[in-house]
Amino acid sequence: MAKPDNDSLFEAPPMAEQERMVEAILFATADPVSVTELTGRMPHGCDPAEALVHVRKRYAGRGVHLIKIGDAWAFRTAGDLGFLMQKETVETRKLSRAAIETLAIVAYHQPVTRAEIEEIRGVSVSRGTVDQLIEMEWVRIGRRRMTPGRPVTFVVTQEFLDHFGLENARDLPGLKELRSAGLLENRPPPGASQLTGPDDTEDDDDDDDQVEMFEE
Amino acid sequence: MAKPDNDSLFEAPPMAEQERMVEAILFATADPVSVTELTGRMPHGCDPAEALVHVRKRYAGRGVHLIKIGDAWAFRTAGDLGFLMQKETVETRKLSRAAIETLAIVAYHQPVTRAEIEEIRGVSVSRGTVDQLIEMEWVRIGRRRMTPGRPVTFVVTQEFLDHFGLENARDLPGLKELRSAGLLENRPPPGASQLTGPDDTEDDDDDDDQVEMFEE
Amino acid sequence: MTTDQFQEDTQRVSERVAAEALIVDVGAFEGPLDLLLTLSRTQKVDLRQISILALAEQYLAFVEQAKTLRLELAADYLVMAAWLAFLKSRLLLPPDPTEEGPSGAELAAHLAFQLERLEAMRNAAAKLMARDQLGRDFFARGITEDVQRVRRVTYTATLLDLMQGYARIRTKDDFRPFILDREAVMTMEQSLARMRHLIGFAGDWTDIVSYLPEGWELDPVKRRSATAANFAASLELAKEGKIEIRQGEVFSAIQIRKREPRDG
Repeated sequence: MAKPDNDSLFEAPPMAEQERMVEAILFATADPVSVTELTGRMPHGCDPAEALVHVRKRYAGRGVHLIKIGDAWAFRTAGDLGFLMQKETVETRKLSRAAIETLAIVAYHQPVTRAEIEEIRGVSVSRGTVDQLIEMEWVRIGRRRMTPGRPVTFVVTQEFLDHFGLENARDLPGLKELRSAGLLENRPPPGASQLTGPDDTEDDDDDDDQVEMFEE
Repeated sequence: MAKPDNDSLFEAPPMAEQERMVEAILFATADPVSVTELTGRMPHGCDPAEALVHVRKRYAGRGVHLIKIGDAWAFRTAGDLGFLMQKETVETRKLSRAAIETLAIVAYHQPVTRAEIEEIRGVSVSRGTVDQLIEMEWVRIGRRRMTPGRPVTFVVTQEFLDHFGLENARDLPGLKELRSAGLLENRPPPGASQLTGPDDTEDDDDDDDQVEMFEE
Repeated sequence: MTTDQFQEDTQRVSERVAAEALIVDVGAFEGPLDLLLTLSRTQKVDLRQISILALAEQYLAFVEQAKTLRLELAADYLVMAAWLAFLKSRLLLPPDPTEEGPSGAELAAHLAFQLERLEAMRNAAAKLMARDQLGRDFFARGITEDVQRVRRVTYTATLLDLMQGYARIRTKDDFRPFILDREAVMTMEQSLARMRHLIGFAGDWTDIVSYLPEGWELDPVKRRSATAANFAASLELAKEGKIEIRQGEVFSAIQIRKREPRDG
């Protein structure tokens, strides 16, 4: 975005040229590139956000698409052409049922605490499960919940969005329906909570340990 | 196009579709891909050689080009955009003591020759120090001094004045003001006696001469 | 054996097999809620219409059966059994107005909500995993180029740094422990300034020795310095085209004279 106070000696390159630059930068990397980084790498006065719009249009329907992931952009092959790429297919680590379920809960309920995940699944979450998701860079630690014990929360990452071809977490399949059905609510059990009662203090300790582990 | 001896049950996909396939394969593979390999990967009856011609045309003049390497094909960043493949990180550092002193002398005594700077500082000025100040655009070369050898002089620049918020170099506080502002250290810096060795032969009279010389 | 009896038997057998399969597989359940969700499927109704009472009975029967088979159940399954037994009594007995806490219906509704939510998450997880996935269905760039990291250093200084730097130099002068006397030294600049001034007065060839400042010719040290300075200054003036220099023979006197401007 050419700022009005930009007293650069040079005019920003024409938009067609900026499109070429965006193409080149995004073609050169496998990782999504944020608009901020594009701005930083392109000559002064460029407007990558606008160039991206043009490039996206240009690649619509092609074998390679421009897709948005969070606030970053990347070229990805069209989903219908995956059959051509047997050779490139990377075998992702087989996730356990517990891990898949935990991942879904983090994605749909984020930010979510360990205690909340356990409440939804009705079973204690083994440390390994969350660790595995964090190691895969699909889940990361979010802000602490401002409730007693200040437990850490978990959120999904940009890598998660990238992996599942989601522009942002609001695009999760069926999210709206789940929300309107009240199924994403964290409804406390009526009266005393027999299910989560005695575990509560343990959870807090657990969470603290974990944060220390990550914040080293 | 579908070869006549092709007895496939299916028609080859339309050329536009074949282009998409070539695009996707060349985008996703880690190495350049030969026509033979493309033929092997694409559905029966496809003509990758023709698709490549179309794709090459499509990308002509874009930010990425389709290029031939040996008998294989690959997308590559357009040569003129190579400069985008660097990420600049800016680090701010404090100017070295030698550079600050040299700069101060230029500011207070401009126009000043290298020999004069050395005389005032009492140590020889490394070429790098002055070069650094010139590169920073705080110091520039002024007129040649009309003395034997016609040495170049150094003066401060408008950028220098802007950086330090000065209207002109005469606004710099004088020695008396510096002293009354407590900016004059009362003790010589350690090692100063070594620095003021046999080279340091000028006295106050000399300095006065020099000033007269500059103010002509 | 009648056909009816036979059918009854096979039914019992299949039921028993199913129940045992459930028990043998107990390790595969992700806790009591998961088991409840599996049991609830046998009711073959929407989770919203499920009979929690029937479900509680199913669960308790399952736990009983596990006990007869001497299978050890994890503690949380037993905790759930105890809770469901309590829930069952609440649901069956008329509510006691003196009793505090949530009613049986409220507890049952919450359990139903939990089951529905867990199932919803299961379905969501399945939908998520069914999406096109990077590296499986769609692909990132295969040939990546290294982005060169260029570190640019900008230097900065404040006016205070500048003034302190200057002050440091000048203070150093003030405290200089020893000042060499330069009385006996004449610099070329000094000589040049003098000669530039004097040259105009000399009409004809003059020995450069005559340009020595007054008194300098007496002191050998001063004379040597001044002569050298004068000579260098003469060469400089000759280079500028202001004077001409000549020397008759080796070691003879060097003479200079003002050069007349040609076009003057």
